[in-house]
Amino acid sequence: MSYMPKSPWLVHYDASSCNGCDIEVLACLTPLYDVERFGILNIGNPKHADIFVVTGSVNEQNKSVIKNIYDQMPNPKVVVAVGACASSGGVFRECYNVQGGVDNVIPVDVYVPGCAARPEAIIDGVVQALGVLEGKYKNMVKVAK
Amino acid sequence: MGERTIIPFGPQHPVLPEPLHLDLILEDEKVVGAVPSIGFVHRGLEKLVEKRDFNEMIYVIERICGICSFIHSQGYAQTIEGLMGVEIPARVKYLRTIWGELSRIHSHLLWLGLMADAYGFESLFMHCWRVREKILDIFEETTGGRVIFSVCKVGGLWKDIDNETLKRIVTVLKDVEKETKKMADVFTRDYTVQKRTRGVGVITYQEAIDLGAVGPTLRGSGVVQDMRTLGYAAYGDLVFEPIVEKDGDCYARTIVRVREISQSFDLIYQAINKIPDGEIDVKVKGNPNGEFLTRLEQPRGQVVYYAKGNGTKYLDRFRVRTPTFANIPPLLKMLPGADLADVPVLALSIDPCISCTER
Amino acid sequence: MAFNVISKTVMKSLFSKPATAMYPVIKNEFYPNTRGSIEMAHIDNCTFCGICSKRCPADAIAVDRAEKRWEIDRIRCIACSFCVQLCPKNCLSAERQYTAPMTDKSHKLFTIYGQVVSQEDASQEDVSQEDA
Amino acid sequence: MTDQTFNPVTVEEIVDHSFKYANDGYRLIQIHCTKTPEEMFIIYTFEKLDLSCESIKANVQVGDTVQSISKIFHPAFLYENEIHDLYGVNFSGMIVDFQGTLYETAVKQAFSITASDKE
Amino acid sequence: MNTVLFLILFPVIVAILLLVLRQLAVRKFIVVASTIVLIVASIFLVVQYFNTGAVFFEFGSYAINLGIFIIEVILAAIIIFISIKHKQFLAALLMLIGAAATIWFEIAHGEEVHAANNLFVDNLSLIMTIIIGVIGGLIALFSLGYMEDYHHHHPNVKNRVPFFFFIVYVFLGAMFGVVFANNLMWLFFFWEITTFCSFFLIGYGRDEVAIKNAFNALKMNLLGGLGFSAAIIFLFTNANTIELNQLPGLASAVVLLPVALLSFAGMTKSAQMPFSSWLLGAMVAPTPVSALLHSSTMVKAGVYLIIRLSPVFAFVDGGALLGLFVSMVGAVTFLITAFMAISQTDAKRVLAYSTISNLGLIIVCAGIGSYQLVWAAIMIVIFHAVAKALLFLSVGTVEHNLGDRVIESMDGLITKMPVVAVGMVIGIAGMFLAPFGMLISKWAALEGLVTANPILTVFVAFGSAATLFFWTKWLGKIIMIKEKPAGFEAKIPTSEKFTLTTLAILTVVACLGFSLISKYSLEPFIFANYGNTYMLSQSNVAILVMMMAFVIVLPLSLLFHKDINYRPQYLAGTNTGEKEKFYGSLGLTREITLRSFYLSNIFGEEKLFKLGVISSILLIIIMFGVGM
Amino acid sequence: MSGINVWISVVLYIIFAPIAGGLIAGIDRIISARMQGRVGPPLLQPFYDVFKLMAKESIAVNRQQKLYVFCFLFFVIVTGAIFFAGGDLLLAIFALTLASIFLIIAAYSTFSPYAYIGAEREMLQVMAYEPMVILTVVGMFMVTKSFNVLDIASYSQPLLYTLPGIFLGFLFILTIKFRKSPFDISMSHHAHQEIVRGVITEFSGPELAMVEVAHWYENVFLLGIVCLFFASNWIIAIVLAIVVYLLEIYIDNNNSRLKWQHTLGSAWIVALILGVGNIAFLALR
Repeated sequence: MSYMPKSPWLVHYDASSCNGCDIEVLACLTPLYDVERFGILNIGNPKHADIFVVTGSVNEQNKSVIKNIYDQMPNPKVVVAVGACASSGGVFRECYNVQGGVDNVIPVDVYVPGCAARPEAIIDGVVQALGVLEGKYKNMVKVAK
Repeated sequence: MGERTIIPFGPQHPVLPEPLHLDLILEDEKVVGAVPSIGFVHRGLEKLVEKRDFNEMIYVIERICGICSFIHSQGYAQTIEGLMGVEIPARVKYLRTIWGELSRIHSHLLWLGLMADAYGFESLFMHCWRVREKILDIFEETTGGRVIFSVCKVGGLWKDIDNETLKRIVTVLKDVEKETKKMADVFTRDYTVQKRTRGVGVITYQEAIDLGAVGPTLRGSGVVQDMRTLGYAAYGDLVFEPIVEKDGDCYARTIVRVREISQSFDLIYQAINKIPDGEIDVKVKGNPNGEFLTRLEQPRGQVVYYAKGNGTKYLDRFRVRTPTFANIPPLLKMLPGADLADVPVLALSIDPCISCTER
Repeated sequence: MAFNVISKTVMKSLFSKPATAMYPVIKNEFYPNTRGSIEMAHIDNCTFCGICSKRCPADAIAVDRAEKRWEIDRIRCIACSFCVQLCPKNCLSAERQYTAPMTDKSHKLFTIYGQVVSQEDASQEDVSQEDA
Repeated sequence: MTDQTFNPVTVEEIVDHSFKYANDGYRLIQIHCTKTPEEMFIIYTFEKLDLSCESIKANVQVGDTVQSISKIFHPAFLYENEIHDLYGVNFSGMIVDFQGTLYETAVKQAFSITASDKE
Repeated sequence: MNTVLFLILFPVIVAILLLVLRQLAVRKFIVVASTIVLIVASIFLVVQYFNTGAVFFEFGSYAINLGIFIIEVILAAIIIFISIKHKQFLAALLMLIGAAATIWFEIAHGEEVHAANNLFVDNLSLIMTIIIGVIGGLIALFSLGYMEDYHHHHPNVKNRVPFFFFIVYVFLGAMFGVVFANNLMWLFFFWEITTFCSFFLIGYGRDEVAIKNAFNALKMNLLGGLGFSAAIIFLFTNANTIELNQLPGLASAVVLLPVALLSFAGMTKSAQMPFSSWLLGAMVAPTPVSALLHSSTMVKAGVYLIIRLSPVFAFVDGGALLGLFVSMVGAVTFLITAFMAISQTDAKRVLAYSTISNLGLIIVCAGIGSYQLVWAAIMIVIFHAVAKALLFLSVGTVEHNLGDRVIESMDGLITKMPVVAVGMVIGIAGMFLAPFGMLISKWAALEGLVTANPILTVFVAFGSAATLFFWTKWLGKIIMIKEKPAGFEAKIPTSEKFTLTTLAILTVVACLGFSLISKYSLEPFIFANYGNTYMLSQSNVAILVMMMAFVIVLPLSLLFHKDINYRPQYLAGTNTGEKEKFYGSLGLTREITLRSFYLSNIFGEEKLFKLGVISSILLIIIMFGVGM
Repeated sequence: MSGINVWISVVLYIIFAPIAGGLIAGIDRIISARMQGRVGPPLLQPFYDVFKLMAKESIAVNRQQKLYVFCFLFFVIVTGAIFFAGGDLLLAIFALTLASIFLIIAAYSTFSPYAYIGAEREMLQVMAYEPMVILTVVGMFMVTKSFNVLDIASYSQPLLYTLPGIFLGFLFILTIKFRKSPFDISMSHHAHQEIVRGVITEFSGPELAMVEVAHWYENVFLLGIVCLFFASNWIIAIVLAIVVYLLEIYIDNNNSRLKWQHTLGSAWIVALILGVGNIAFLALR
């Protein structure tokens, strides 16, 4: 077993979210949910992060930002789309400036539904992402060999 | 070359949970210029009124912002009710007030936490958010959602809070109030906190008015203005005074919010004492027609709603002028001359809600 | 002006039990009001009138009258409970449990013949969770 | 309440009215546009510190140039830039001109009267 | 003895040749040849005398003294004439007083004055010889290419290159004279010549600023010169000696005042605090001048003199107190100029301030005069000379390629001009980093100061912190990896390239070989003069050399380990995809630009300068008080 | 100490310092979490982090930065090795300065705005604590008449009695060195900072692991200096180090982050009053 799933560091980006999911992501860090129990840190810098947590849907202006952040993360990396907006565009899907879920720009590994997604759901989602991360790591090692 | 440092501050930045971008032009660590750019959250949801009828629209409107979600739905409902001339039951008004004030407490506590985080006070941040969770519990118990309530509708409410629960809420709140006092103490008295907030980002009385500041940003500069004094919802029946601080710096704005939290507790107690029994909704007939403007007080300040109906179930136009939008000019005024380390503190001192601003 | 004002709170926290809810070791109790995933509780009552589908703010529900099919896009659903409140037959319900995260975008399908998971590649976990 | 009065004015008069409001101790609380399928209006709302509030309303067309009031009311520049980006109404003499980059949208001037509206 | 004479006279002959033969090719040949000759002669001298201890030469006659006197009077007349022409009456007055004193002394006592030994050589002289010969020679070589470029870049400055070289070589001769003279009259003569040389060189550009600064330098140095001649007159009238080596043996009543006066002269020459402005002003001169006069050699004359006086501070009754105040002036200068260097953007001003600062530290050490501190002082002289010359010359080269010498423009120098940049990195590292030379000296200085006077360590502690700040800041600018602008091609003349490389190698060699320098040259000298010597602990030397080796070897690893995935800088997600660019507000695409911290509201010149001037003037007054 | 013993202690240091440093970091994180009302990570979390970072892809802005980061780690180890081998304390301090310079240069070389500001701030920090560090060594020398760690450690009387001012001053700058609030201006262990991650913004994967490990070494070295103040009884010395570290955690959780002006100003004032005061007292005694 690798240490990948034991120390997942997050980078969170708010892509046109309504703040509902954002504050729930932040709430995960705070005493009641305290994800640091699993070694999860909100590291804030893509270059240090393993898991990219996106809330909110993609629009014209933040498309390139999401792409940049994703590109700057070192492999192996996993994307978790938190909330209905990030997963599919949610209630704003039909707004003229919304281009749907994050999967239009970068590959998404785990979708966390809900509006706003509950902290429990986010924790579940990240835990699921850890499995994906481990898989990707094994793959990376295999390719390297 | 290299005459000045130019830093892209945001949109992805750990200290700003929201995507606000500033081109900061620095000399040493002094900000000599700040050029903002927004639009990272612009969804164009006001345009959705053409696709969603006025009843469904409330679910979109309350997702303008996840922090003051309830007040947005309240404002929307109030605007449409005003447009259609619907008189809502008294109990609805009181319940909206209670939820509104709870939202304010939740929002201010959240803000206090973020503010503490902005100047690197990790433990204060954690404790503020720990206290806040209890308010969220009340929300979940009464509305079913932690941050987005989906409880308001045009013409009333979906859910009632029975009087038993209301009493229980009071006891919980008394507890929260005590905890909040401890936090408030840190914000008002702690040396390092004061070092970071006192004299930072001063907006004078006149500047606050001229730059169009609203809410705690305005009241922190000594201007008495609180939309709740208009007496919408149940505020006409409740006793309160707008909270004003004179200094106009980040400290004053913090104190305004700290004191508003205790004011909100008081308002909730008053409302729970006075709440009448009765229906929680009225039947809404017909379709909106004409135009209507509503002003409300959000945790962040004055919010202006405007609706224009055309006699169909689809509105012509719904428009929200959110408090952060009005507070951006004061923010731009504060930034030059501050230190880079002050930038997040200043940005937070107006309690920015970018998703409100850009809709 | 004072130093270490928060000291008391901090020291108290240090020596008392943390506020953490220990999720997922201890599952949370949700309130009766909690709006979780929208489920078709009584498919037998459903007349497939389509009100829920038409009024859904997020367009998450699809109803097929002919095939007697009620389908919800979990990922789009904003759990506002508007459909639950509108349903003339009261056959929809908001569960107290939120929808579980997923690695693909699986719909959930209900037909008069019982509930089925629609998409071919729906993960095994989802099925097992539904069973449980 | 005076909240709901929307005094009709012409585009040219906007600046004069703004001056008047400024001298009467009003401050600007919002500018926005609204439209019906045929017409567009620009609405300015002013408010006093005693919370009394008045609005003026002028008829505009896409591509019209309106004189900016940002020199009278500083915060007006944000609203004006917003309207420029979303409605395609031009403003002259804004103190800060974002040149149409305040919102970078997929559809330009999405709120203005479009071809489909006219049909 | 012949070598000594040769070293003094040869440059003068070359100087005259260069003035007469004005063809470029001839000049090139003469300069190259004379550099080689100088270096060889210096080394030869070292080989000749490094094991002999101090050797004194009687050499001299009344005719020579008279000759010196006549030259002095002529020079004084020229200076007075120029001063009056430029309406600089204060300078003229100072010169007049100085000349009058000299003439009076010559007439009144001229025949009685007799020095047993006019010249001498010891290990300190040898070290100075090497510095002057090798570094001075290299700087002359550097000037060949540089001065051509200089006139290319400054078309409105009249081309007076032959005159420039004339002065440079006269100056070298005078410097040799300073370090070999035992007769204070002779020393004073050479001393004054260096003053005049610097005056002419600073004024080389002949524009308003240059002339003003030249006169500023002249005035301050003449003031110091007055102190010098007063010291000579006092010494002769009271103790009947004018020999440097006899000073420590004199009674405290007669020696303290002249020593205070001589220290004062040394301070003006070394641009210590109240006089620091002349060195800053001197930065208008062409870069080799800055390097030669104002960092490596001439200003060293001042500290050289004070080091020579240090036995007086150490052994004469009451000398310790006098020395303490001399040290205090140095300490204040060290601290305040190090602070002021933080707020400077101009590379040469930073170098100038750092020079003054280091000289201050030398004076701190020399003023206390314990064997350990003198060891440290001389070590600083050595390392400082090499590294600073390297830095000054590099800045000159960079200036010609980038168009200015502002530190901010040196962003990514390592990608633009790798060779020069590496040289500068070595120079900067040499100035303050751990395994390099300066730090060893600072270490010894600290150790010595703790035992001598712990309060002075406070100055060193704070001053070093400031030093660290401004050097690292600059180092960072040079070392950052930035895209090379399209079409940028560095042009470095061969003579410059050669000089820079040699100096860089010298710096490294000096750092690697510091224990050898200490063992074979310094320790005998210190032992001879102080009866005790400072030795580095062998294990520490081993560790230092090891660290040094790693610092040199580790960068070689860059040649390996090539499989790296490059990602652009973190720019909060606004990267455009192009390198070093991001989407800014208002729809603009911006480039990353970075500016260092200068903290001018804390360390600004205007704030600190006054403080420094006032405190140092007070200290100097007290110093004279102690001397009397 | 004979030659072989020196080498043994160096090897022991190189092996056990990171283990101790990692454990200290783990305990730090747990206690901090508890102070914030949270449960906090497992004790071994810092090790998990480092092992994970080692396994990550190695990305960089340029090649040189890796070299500088390695030099940082290397010279931090050298610092500790000199110290625990009983070598010259002043030399150790200079080696540590060299190491910090390498970290700063690494940040500079990336040409990234955030790392750059971080580097400048780190330099300000170095400038802030350097005088006090030197004064600490000077004070130790004044009492024990030696710069040698071994001699200082074997001094008969605890240094704390004669150097109380220096000790307090050193505690003060330890807050800067441990990167704790209120002085974590250049790089905070907490993620939310206006300059993102400051100096280490551009390092990732194995490089970041190196920085992390270097910090462990550094912390052990610094605590080693704390121990020197009570070296005559090593049990008390270790207890002292633990108390000092707990105190730093406590301070970290009780203060907000101050600005560089305050950092520089307060550190220098402390050095001037406590450090210089103590030295002056010793000198006059």
